[in-house]
Amino acid sequence: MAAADLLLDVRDLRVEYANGSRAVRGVRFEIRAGEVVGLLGESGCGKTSVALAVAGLLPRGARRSGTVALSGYEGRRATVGFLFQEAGRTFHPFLSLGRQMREAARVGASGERVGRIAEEALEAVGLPAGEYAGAFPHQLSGGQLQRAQLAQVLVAEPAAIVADEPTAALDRAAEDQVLDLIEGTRGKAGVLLISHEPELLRRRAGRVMVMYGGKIVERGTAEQVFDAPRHPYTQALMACGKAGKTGGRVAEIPGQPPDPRGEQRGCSFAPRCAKRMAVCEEREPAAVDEANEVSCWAHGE
Amino acid sequence: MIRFLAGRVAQAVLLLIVVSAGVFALAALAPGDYFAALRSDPRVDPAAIETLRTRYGLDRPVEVRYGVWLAGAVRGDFGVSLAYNMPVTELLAPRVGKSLALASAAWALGWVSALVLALGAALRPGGLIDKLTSWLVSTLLVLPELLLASVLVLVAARTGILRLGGFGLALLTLAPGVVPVLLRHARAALKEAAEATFVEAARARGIAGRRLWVMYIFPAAANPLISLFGMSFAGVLSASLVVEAVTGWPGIGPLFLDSIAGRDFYVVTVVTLLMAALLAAGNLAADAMLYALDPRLRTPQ
Amino acid sequence: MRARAGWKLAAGVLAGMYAAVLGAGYLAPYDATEQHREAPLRAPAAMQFERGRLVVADAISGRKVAVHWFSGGHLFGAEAPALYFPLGSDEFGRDQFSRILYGGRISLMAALLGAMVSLGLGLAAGLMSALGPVWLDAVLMRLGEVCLALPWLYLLLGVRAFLPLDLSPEAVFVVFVVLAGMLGWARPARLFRGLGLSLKQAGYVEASRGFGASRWYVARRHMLSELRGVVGTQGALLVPQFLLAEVTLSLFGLGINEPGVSWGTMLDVVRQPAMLAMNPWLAMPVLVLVPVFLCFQVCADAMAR
Amino acid sequence: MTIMHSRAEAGTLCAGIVLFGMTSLAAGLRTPAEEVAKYQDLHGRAGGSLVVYQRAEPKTLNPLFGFDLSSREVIGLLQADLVHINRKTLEAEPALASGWKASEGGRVYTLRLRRGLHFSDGEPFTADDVVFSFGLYLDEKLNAPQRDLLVVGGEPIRVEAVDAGTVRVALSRPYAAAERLFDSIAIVPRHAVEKAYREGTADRLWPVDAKPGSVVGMGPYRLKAYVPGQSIVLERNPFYWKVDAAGQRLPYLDTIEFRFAGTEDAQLLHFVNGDAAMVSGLGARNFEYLKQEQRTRGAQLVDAGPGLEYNFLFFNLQPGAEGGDPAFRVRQGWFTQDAFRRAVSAAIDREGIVRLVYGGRAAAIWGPVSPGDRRWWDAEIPRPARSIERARQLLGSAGFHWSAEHELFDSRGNRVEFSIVTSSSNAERRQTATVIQNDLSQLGMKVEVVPLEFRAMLDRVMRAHRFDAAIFGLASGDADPNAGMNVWLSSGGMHLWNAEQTSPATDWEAEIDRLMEQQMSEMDARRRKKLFDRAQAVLAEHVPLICTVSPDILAAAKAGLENFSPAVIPPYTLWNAERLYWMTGAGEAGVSSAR
Repeated sequence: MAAADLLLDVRDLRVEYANGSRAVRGVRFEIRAGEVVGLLGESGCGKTSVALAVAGLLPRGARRSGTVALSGYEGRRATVGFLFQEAGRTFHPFLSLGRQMREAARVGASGERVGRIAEEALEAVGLPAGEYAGAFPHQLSGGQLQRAQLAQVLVAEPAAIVADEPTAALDRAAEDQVLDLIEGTRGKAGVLLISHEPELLRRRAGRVMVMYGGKIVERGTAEQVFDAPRHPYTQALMACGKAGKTGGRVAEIPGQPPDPRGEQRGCSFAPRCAKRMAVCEEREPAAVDEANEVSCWAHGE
Repeated sequence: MIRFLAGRVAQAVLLLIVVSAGVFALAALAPGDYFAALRSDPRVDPAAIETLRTRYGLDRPVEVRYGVWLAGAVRGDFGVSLAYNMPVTELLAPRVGKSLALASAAWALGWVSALVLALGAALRPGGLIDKLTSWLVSTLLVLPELLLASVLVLVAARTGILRLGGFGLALLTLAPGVVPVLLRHARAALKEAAEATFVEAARARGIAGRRLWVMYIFPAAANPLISLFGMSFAGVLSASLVVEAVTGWPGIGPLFLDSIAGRDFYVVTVVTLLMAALLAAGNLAADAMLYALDPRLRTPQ
Repeated sequence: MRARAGWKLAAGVLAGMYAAVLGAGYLAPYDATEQHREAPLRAPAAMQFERGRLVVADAISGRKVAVHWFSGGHLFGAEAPALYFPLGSDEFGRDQFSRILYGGRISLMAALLGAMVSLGLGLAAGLMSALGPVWLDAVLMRLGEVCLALPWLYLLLGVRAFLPLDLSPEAVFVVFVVLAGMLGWARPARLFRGLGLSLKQAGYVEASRGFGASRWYVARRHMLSELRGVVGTQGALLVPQFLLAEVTLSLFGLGINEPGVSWGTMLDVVRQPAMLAMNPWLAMPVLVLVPVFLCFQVCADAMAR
Repeated sequence: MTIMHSRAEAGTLCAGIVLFGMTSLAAGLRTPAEEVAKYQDLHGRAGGSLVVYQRAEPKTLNPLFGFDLSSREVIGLLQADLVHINRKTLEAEPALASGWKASEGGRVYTLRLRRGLHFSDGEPFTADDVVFSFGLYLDEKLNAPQRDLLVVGGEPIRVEAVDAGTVRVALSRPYAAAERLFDSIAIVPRHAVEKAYREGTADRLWPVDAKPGSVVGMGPYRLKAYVPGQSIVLERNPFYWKVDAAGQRLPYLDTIEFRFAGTEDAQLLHFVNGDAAMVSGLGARNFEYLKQEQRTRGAQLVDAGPGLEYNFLFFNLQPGAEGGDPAFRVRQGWFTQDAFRRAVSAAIDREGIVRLVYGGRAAAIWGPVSPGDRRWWDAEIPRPARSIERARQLLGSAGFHWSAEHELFDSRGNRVEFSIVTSSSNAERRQTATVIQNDLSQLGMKVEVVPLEFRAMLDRVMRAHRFDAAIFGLASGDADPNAGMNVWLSSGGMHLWNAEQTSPATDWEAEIDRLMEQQMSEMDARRRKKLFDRAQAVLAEHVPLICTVSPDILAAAKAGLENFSPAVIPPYTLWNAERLYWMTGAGEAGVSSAR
């Protein structure tokens, strides 16, 4: 791969919260220009912590270690844009949309350009400023809000966009609209698309990473991961998905996800794993990295 | 807006009627009446006391008394103080000003110091001001108000720095009870606002510093504080009634407590109505302010 | 980390306090109502160690007597007819230390009870008001305003008049605390209403309606954690308030009656500056009250976090 | 009878009449002869002011309707009466009437008014004003609380003017010491009051915020200013009708300022602080504190001895009380037994109450007449020391018995338990209850003390009669048996233990009724005393009132305030306000001197 393509290089990322919860336990991945990388996992697996850490938005008291390097992009400002799950909560309830767009545009711009940038951004996501600049957040639908949030992100011309379940609260039509917009407006920015829905990632992501217990357990192209899952967790996930179309809830996998505060010995999925072996409970399998696409003892046999 | 206000004013009038009826009912419940005190004078025959009660209509059923009073109140005649033998309004007028002066001073002092300290604490969480205010709140909340008042009164008497019955002493006794409650809420509101998702989002978009505080955090913190603002004046006033009695400030406080003990119930009724009216006015003002501040209340979905 | 240690310490102190007042029968050298009319208003006994034994001044004669331990069904005490008042005696020659222990039974229970009643009612009313229909909100909030405005002293005086006279002091007091708690719902209700509204706006509740159970679970957890904060804060404000309420109640003859004893009635002395100035040790309950308030506050703060 | 003497105060009101034919005193007046009262040995200094802190704010300046202590204290300085009871000697002495005579066996009193006197607005004072004033007090429609005092033997007294300087008062029956009835009946100016009276607004007359000039009286002071909630300032009445030995017109002090403190403790602090020139009605603890306090060293601290207030415990003997509740009837069964009440009386540690509650500043009593009432106190009444032993014997002989746990039961096996109500606002009475509760528990009785708010208690005890026992204190405004008739007579409304009986419930109550009726008509003072002594003895024998203590009257004033001489009935300290004066160099300005 060409070094110039590399936008975001994340190595040995670890996040520990003030309450002792170790949400991320050593994750490495990279995102290249123009690429959509999916991050799949059930709630509590640490995928949001990865997103926050990458965007530099971890709450006070959280400790991050490892490196997040952003490089090789020649935009106006090299930043990571963040799309929150609940778009409604990212807007100040008392201020009009146009006002908030201008506030965002004011960062890095001044004078007349502020208004223009704000308007263009709104136009770009299909919310004409003439109609929507005066609207208040509560007057917009969920899809419109998410598009408006995208406009807020686009104003800064980010190098990469982290989208944390951006469509979880939307219906299918709005979901497609928003995801199409992200695709259409991002330019060369890389996208880290986080979701708990395998179907969504299959349609939208080029490469996919599967996360469990604070670690990435499998990665590969979307076809690879979804059509021929190698890790037992991914396999179980796919099985549930086919059975009931429940959107990737894994309640059907017997057992409980690991306690993020606990010490971990052996493979974290071992207690729930159908292919569990003696070694699984003794030692951790090799991590997912450049050489290794699956973190499992059973893999490769 | 007009309809909203008109509705609330109607509610307030209804509130006052209910409160006045409540006072009459409670007065009927409390045993003994104004003339009961005469019973401890061996030279006054109980029969004479009964005649006095009849003369002042105390022997009539409470609902009749209430009807008569309400009819008078509509015409601006709020009854006569049994003890002072003069119209209640005339009796209260010179004292109300003094109470309002004391309560307003303590209230203003409370709000200003609460807001300043809370801001200091919120700007630098965990910093010196934060720690100091947290200690101040704890200490003031923990000190029994009565003890504080007694100590202050005793100090005033012994040193002569503060005059008994003077404004300074009354204010110093009242304010310590007012400040910590407001400070606590102001701190909490600012903290909560500073941690809101849209503030986090604004920060993620690169908005920082004074703009973030002025545009995003203050208006958001104002929301809960405005509700408190509306309630707080009536609260301070009712606390000041007791403080006035302890420190000898010649407001309505000593008169009110005297009237309760003396069953001078027209005085009690009018003072109570005054408090209720202030409370309603405060809440109404708060609602109006919220209405102006929060577009969700005034614009359609 | 420091805060957590503080919380444990505070909880420990409170637990110790509750244990001490429950064990008053053993820990206190005298009964709370036992009068020693020959030794009123004695200052705390001077004590010293002599040959490894604790020796104190007899409250009557002033002569030195040895303190006995683990005898006569009490932890310690002086051998009759000598009297040992570790924290002095009141105007009837009753032992302050014993009275503080016995008095805590009522005070500690009443404060918690009162705070719980008004918090519970406030929570119910506040959330109903926030999440229920608009008319209910208006009714509850105006009702709250009525409650805040009415002179409840009248009601309390009235209720006292209707209660039978031969009710035990403790029973009367509990009635009043519960009543005071019931009257105190309006203020917390407003705060809980505000909280309810913000939660509603936050969309948790909305989300929980439209989506799967796990969402509902998340919403509930989120709501509970925010509620816990406000409940904790309110509790920290209300418990001291109710501890002191009995002083105010006793001002109007609604406090706990003789022969009952509570910290509030003991603290009545702060209203008599002359008495306090001449016999400063009578303010001793304050030395107990302040740390109790602090501990309650630390605990509530910890809950709020 | 009109001669009085007291060593405690400088200045004795001169006997008889002093004609004072000078016009020079009150410029502009052309009164030929002003019949002033003269204190032959009073030599004071005019000028200065006095600041007094009252516990509560006066409610009204209307003498007909002001009956709270604060109002009466102020009204007492604004108004004067025909005959005045000297608060120190407790004897009646001439006031606006320079003398009086009883005739027709005590049915008719003729009073001679001082001539040439003027009201505080300069208008002359005549018999017409006297008749008018009594007309007000006796008007059934106005129904002033004091009206009752002027109804003797069921009929109101009749007052008529014989001439401009004489009034005659007729009573429906012989009444001993009827002149005492005129005490505190203010003689108000007809010219200033009549209009309001005719318009039916006499009860609204002279509220506290009345215009200074509109309040007119014959007292030593007149209204100068009123600040709501803060103060009432009185200035000397230039027309006052008393003079000192040098002919100097009284009062001495230019102004008296009343301020309001709210509580006794605040009063005390104001005195310690130097704001207040005097303080009265002190509790024993506060008095002790003043003695210790460095800053009040040199002040005049006076223990005037026991006042007329008597405190007592009594049981509810009213038939049918508590709605005939069977449990109450069982308790009343004990209460009605003489032995039970005597046992309770024997068990009460009166000396303990005096010592613990009143710091020694009270007198133990066994009957309702306090030793402070020197004239009527009966030294012969038995005063047995406290004896739990005797109490047990009394109970034992009445069929009561004790369980193994020393709990008391009656002969039918009912546990003896009852409640005592008392006023919560009176700390001393509450503490007394605590002592009694402990005393009675030593007899095996289970007693709950229930302090009730003052008016609630009065209502419960005196109107509803729903109580077992109560601790009360009564203080008559006058040291005369007639003032307590409502208490003593079985038909009286204040016959606390069993009020308003149609016929006496017991033989001994019948006997008390007879003795009290007799003494009321007895014009011979010695025979009257004997009759009242007998009544006291009967009461002490059957103890319907288990009397405990009479508290001392305690007061203090700054050094340099001359003639400060607290009395045992209210107003304790201002009763001789016209004679108070500051010594040279002492608190001239009254307030600022202390610091």
